[in-house]
Amino acid sequence: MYDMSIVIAGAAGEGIQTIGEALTRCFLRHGYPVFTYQEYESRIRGGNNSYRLRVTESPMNAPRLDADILLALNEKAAAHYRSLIGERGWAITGHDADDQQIHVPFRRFAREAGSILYANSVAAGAICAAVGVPLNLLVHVLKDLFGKYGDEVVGGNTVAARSGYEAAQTALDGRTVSSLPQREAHFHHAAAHETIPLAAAAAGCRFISAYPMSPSTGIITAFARDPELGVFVEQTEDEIAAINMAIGASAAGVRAMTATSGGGFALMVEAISLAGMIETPIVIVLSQRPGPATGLPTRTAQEDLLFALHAGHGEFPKLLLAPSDPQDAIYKTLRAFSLADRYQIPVILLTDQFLADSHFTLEGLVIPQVSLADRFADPRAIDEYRRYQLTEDGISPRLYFGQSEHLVCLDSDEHTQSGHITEDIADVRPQMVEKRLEKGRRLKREIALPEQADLEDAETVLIGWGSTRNAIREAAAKLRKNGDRIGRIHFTEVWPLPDLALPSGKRYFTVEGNSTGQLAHLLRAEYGLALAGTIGRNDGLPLDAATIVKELS
Amino acid sequence: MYDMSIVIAGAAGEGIQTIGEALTRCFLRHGYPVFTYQEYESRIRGGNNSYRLRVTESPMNAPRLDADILLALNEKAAAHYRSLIGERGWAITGHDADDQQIHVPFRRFAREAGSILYANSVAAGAICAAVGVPLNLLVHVLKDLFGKYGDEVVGGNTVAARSGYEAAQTALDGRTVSSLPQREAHFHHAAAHETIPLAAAAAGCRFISAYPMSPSTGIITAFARDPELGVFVEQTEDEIAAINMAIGASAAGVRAMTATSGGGFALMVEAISLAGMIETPIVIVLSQRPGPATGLPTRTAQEDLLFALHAGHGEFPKLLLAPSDPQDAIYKTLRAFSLADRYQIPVILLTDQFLADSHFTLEGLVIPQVSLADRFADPRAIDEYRRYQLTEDGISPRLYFGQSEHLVCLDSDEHTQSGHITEDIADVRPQMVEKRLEKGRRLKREIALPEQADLEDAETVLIGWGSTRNAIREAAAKLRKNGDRIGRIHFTEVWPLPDLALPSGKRYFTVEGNSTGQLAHLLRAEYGLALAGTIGRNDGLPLDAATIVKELS
Amino acid sequence: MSTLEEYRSDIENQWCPGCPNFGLLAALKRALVSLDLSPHKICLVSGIGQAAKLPHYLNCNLFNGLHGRAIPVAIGISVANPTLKTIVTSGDGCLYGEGGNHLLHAFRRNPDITVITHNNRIYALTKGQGSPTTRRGEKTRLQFDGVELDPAQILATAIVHGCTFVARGFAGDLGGLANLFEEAIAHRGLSFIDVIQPCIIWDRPVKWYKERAIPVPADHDPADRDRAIALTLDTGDSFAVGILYRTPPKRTFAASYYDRIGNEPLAKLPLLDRAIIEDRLDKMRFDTETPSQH
Amino acid sequence: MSTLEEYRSDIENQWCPGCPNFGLLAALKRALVSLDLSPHKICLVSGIGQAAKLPHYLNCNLFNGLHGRAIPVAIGISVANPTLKTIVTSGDGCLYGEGGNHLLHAFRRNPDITVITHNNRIYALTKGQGSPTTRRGEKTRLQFDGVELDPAQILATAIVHGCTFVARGFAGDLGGLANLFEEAIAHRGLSFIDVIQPCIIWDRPVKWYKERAIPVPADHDPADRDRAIALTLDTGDSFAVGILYRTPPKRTFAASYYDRIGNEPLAKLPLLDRAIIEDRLDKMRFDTETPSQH
Ligand SMILES: Cc1ncc(C[n+]2csc(CCOP(=O)(O)OP(=O)(O)O)c2C)c(N)n1
Ligand SMILES: Cc1ncc(C[n+]2csc(CCOP(=O)(O)OP(=O)(O)O)c2C)c(N)n1
Ligand code: SF4
Ligand code: SF4
Ligand SMILES: [Mg+2]
Ligand SMILES: [Mg+2]
Repeated sequence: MYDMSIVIAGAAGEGIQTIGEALTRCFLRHGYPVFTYQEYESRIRGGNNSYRLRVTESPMNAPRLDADILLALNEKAAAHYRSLIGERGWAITGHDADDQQIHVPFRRFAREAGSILYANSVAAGAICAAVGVPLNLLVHVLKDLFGKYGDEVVGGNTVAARSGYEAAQTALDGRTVSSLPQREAHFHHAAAHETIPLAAAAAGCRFISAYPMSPSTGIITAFARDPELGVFVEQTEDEIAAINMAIGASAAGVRAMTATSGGGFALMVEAISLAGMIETPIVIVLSQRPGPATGLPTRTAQEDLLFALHAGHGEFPKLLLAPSDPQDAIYKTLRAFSLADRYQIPVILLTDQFLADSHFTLEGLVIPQVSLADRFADPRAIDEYRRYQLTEDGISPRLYFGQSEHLVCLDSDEHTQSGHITEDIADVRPQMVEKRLEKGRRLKREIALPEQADLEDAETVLIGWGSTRNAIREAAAKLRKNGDRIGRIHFTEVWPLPDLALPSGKRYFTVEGNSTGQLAHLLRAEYGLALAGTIGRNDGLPLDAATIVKELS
Repeated sequence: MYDMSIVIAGAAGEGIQTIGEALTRCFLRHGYPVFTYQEYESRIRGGNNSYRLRVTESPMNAPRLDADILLALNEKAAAHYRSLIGERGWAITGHDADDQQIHVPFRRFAREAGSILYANSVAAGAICAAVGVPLNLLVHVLKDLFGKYGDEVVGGNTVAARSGYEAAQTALDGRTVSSLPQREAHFHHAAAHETIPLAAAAAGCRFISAYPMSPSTGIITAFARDPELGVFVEQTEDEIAAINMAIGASAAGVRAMTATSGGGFALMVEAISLAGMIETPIVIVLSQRPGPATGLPTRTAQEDLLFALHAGHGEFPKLLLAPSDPQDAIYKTLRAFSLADRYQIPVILLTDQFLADSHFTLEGLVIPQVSLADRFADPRAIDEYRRYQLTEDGISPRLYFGQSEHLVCLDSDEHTQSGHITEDIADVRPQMVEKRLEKGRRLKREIALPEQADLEDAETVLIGWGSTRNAIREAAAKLRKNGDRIGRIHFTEVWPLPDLALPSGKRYFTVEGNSTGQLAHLLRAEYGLALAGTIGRNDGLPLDAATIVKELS
Repeated sequence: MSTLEEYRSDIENQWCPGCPNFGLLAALKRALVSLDLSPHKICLVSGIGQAAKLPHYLNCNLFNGLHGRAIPVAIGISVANPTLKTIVTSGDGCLYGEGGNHLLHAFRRNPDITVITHNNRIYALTKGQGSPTTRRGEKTRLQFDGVELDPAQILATAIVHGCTFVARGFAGDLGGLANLFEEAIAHRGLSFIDVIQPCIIWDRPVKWYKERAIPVPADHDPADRDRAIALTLDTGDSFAVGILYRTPPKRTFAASYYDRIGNEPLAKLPLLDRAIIEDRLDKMRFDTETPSQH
Repeated sequence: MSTLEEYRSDIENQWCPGCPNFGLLAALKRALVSLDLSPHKICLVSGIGQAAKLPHYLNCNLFNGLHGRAIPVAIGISVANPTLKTIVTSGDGCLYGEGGNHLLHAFRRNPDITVITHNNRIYALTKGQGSPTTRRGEKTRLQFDGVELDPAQILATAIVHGCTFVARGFAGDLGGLANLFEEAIAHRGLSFIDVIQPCIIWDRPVKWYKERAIPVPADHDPADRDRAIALTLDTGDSFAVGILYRTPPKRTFAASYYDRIGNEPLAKLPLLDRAIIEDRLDKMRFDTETPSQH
């Protein structure tokens, strides 16, 4: 089966992203799914960054951390990433060549084509030659990408691409690393942090306030970049303002959200408790990165599950969703807004740098139609309005500020049904606690069962959550091929956990991007599940099938 | 067995505290242990507050929520608290009397004694008559309390007390509710939020920065009130500043702490992760109150166990201690500073409003001698200093800023052994993660086993944590007396949990001041313990033996 | 016609009898009635503290949120529903201490809200600690030997940030205060009023303040920044009461967004045109392409 | 004698080649050497951002903490060890955005620290969003149609809060900046320098700033508050560089504590006299008392 891993490595500012995007488009337009992942340092220029493409016959959408082809834009990158190609891969560099390297003088060819700025097209050309993508496809893509800068730029890039292509062909002596016939295909290609804003806008979100923080910044940026989405965007002075402002907007009736990462989320914790108390919906994207503290700001991790779950003082229901890919992120975003409204609770969408920056190839990408009906009570049907009216399911009729002549009173203190501060601990307090907790019980019944695959005959079951789904699926498939009886359970709705009977007599492992086994902790507490162990990762790279397979052997 | 519950009820500003303190001293000086608990509203004047005394033969140090005698300073209080006396108790009021009430015109007698301000002494006198405490003991105590205001005030209060005493005697027609012979005794009488500051000062703490928040404010106030304790006290602009300032001071070598409650703690969460990352000791008192959000600011709860446990993004060790009484609070405070230093971690001391405001009677109160030796490495023995040097136990030699010519580098990013920002994810990151987690594993081995009582023959085991110990103990004793086979386990070191084998075949219940069973969750996750249920409380009052017994029946 | 009666609330007031907070509340109600605003057209936002309980004591929409966080909440509300009059009433500790950063940046944003500080120079609800406006040297229930910091100068900070309505009020002067409130609420953009509200429990008596609350000099030109700053500065011994600084309203926060979407509460907007969503999805779509050979 | 060599760090610098941050770093080193301070006698404190990486690039004690939180950390350090020179270097986003409240209240406290803002008017490390000092109308990677807020006026805020040393520097003028740093570090109490540090990636070119960085007029009296405020105000088109406001040092933070305990780093203090502890425990003790009958 065709499975090509290309790693484009260079310093920040060298343009690996441009090369990566051009190549991605070439493959897609050639009819092949591409999964891309980016790994970069927390700086603006220099350092070791990589843009990784994985091209497969059918969409895999999971990372491979080794490389069949390494394109190194500078010597440091060549040295740093050399080990990825192992014994079988090829490196394309602008410098010295050895048996496993092809030498293409990017910069010289670029200058010859008119500007050093064209070096990336030389490199892209070289890769196309190596993997058997036709040059004219690359030329076409470059026109797409650079057309807006005028003919001269397009022309220069074209010349540059051609010289890179030809030089690589010569160096390869006619061989391509693997030749690739064009196929008919229609793909969508997107990252979760691109689909989440779109889904949010489709869900009627009109307000985002946030403070920049990797890897969440793409979400607020996507709204700001596209005013037609009609979302009011505000960069606040800090994360505390961000969430409180969004909660204010939500109280005034609009679907509102914020997005952040661990440190910023920490600052939002008090307001999450506020949302729980005043029963005001709010959607928070928590895009995880390795901690503690500043940690590795541009890398990925799944270290904040239990932190998010228990975020906020006092007891109140919340919903935690952890999408597995950009399409699932759409579903979860819609679900987040819908359940936040229905239960009048805070909802946390757990993503991570991997999901933020990885582009998946999907056969179709859909955003189901949304309805905003029933978000609020009908004020005309209400006589005396009480924001926290006691009901059987704990859910009170909701009105927003200014919706009608009915007054809406929200109070962070323990409050009466009318929303006024109370010290009535004999009756009101226990009723209100019970009201809030009852919403949580009802919510629990709405939660989807986790994905369960091959459990019947499984001896070993891999349990994951969120963004690791495809890597685990790939690992399980590989192991099954080897004859191992592997099953899979994958959670994308991680709290509350639904009632679930897990078959006994199997070896259960969680697979998580952390070191302490946070999902494992939760499964023990909630299901009394005895676990054989956790396969973790803590170096800031995404979990990949090879690592999982190795850990299980 | 003598067991007298006296509830003094009135509005904020009416002086129930003065009466309560005077009576407490009378009982102590008469040779009887007194446990006092205060319940009050979040306002400065008015409302329904109560000061409760429980006088017993030997120290019980647990609340009774009913009353043998209710002293109501106003009509509202009489109505509000009337149900506490049930069918057997007595009420003393300044208003109408019925069969269960004694009428003592506090205000009139006070005016007759020279000032309305003496009304509280009239009331205290009436209670002394009712419970058989000699008047001259009260007079003596009043002199103690008011001596600083001069003879006239003492005289007035004495006259007032006498008139209250005599009026009650007359009304009681010679009977006392229960007469009380004087005994020889030596007691200490203290609240945990009084012993914690003292223990902290004894432990070498020299720095507290905090922001006022009930029920934690008493801690910073105790330091400020007593400059001889030598602790630098700063009220900061917010809780974020409070903890960061204390961490800065700690990095500069001084034992430092902060204190707060749920909402303020929420704001400290990011810095807790910081302390975990930079491996700088810090002690945080988290004094719990009912949430979510502002909740019931002046009441008690145990709702923040899991929140505290998982506070902070990323993974790092922390220690959670939950003292059960003022003496235990001393031990735990010393332990907090000592283990924070040894493992270079954040330590959270979980108290609550109950513990903050309740005065316990203890037969002796000791603060063991502390040593500050070995807090730091010896700079002379160090050649090249690396703040995060890798060691077998994960603990690096610690120096502080300015201790010597060695430079100390602390970094919230992932860092090298020298404390410099790194992007080395292949080697350094996994080593540093492992280093931090190894400290947690070592720490776990230091944790004391929970108190375990009567487990051998127990059919039912009550498991509690923190401030509920004595209430559970009292409940267990009562049930045992009835022939129930009850055992007890009590945790005061709540994270990490020590290795522990719990006998099977018993019905385990947790008893907690919350609604969701947070300790239960933890015991399931950590010990795989199957629980029969949780006895919770969520109305802001402390757990008491009667409630526990009732819930178990 | 709006009436005082409409604003009457039957929630039990938890303030201390005689507290000047009552005067502030009365002045606010009077201003609202005088502006002919109905209760459902206003939203009061507060944090936590004695002052922050105010919204419960008049009949209105209210958001009694977290200590220190009234400002961002109010901004969110005012953006989401610009047809409401959004008014913040909270304490000096809440707005200048815990919430100081939000106020600073609110001056920059200029949202169309009114901010009223009950400045009692103390943390009253937590029983008497120094607040950011407590005078240096003043003894409190936490600063037993006297506060050792200089008071915050938030009025001056508002002025240097170009806030277009900056005033000081005195809770002991019901009529004057009602007038100030009325002008502030009518002003477009952020209007800011620091009200001297003596706390009769933890602070000096009202009388002490009454003697020192001096009207802004008649000749003061409210556009004179230097003079205005000088008038704001709290020397601790006399307080200029009135409008200290006022310039014509400037562009309010979110104006350009409303220019785009029209002047409706966001909750009333229909769902986004589905065609825009489909268009964006299409931009993520890639079909096989066989470029013509050349 | 302290030397530049002592301050050399072999940590790889992550800043962009050509960034004026290098000039700022060089000026700081020069000032430290000129003050004859040894590396172990200073402690650099920063938050998170490009600017905040500075402490790694010279040999010194350092605390590279959380985004926005350098100020309280520095205050804690300076109180705990007053023999250190504690210097904050961080970005405009860090100090004026996330950390705005701490700076505001630091002006009130007057701790003996120096605060240096690398003011590049942008969030550089997070790739080009507007910062509190970005000019209105400036387009950024988040404010695509231009920033719609007025810039924060922190220098003026410092002045109205009585900060005794307020200066503006320019990272393109190494000599001048080194002199400013030297004076600031030598000044007792909080000294505050906002350094114009153009970001050559996300902001305008250095040249644009160079043309607009104008020395403070020679006749400026640094004690003239009104004039100083006028000089701080960022019109967007020219920047007065130099000492804008300076008054004699005033009582520094924690001074009264040091008056009590002596001038030692707190870590060197012995344990509290045991007698005090025992005395306090005794005060909690109650023995039976039989009052004499009278
Ligand atoms: C995060 C947080 N910190 C602290 C508190 C405790 N707290 C409640 S009110 C208050 C002070 C209120 O002072 P101010 O705002 O001046 O109002 P006042 O009571 O004086 O009217 C504080 C510190 C809190 N509720 N939340
Ligand atoms: C709590 C928190 N929020 C957000 C971030 C992300 N963050 C890192 S640097 C930065 C901006 C830095 O801007 P500035 O302080 O001006 O420094 P510069 O990079 O411009 O030098 C932000 C928002 C963070 N690390 N922590
Ligand atoms: S405590 Fe002070 S501010 Fe609060 S209500 Fe009482 S008098 Fe007024
Ligand atoms: S991003 Fe800007 S501020 Fe940061 S190092 Fe590069 S040029 Fe300097
Ligand atoms: Mg106040
Ligand atoms: Mg900046």
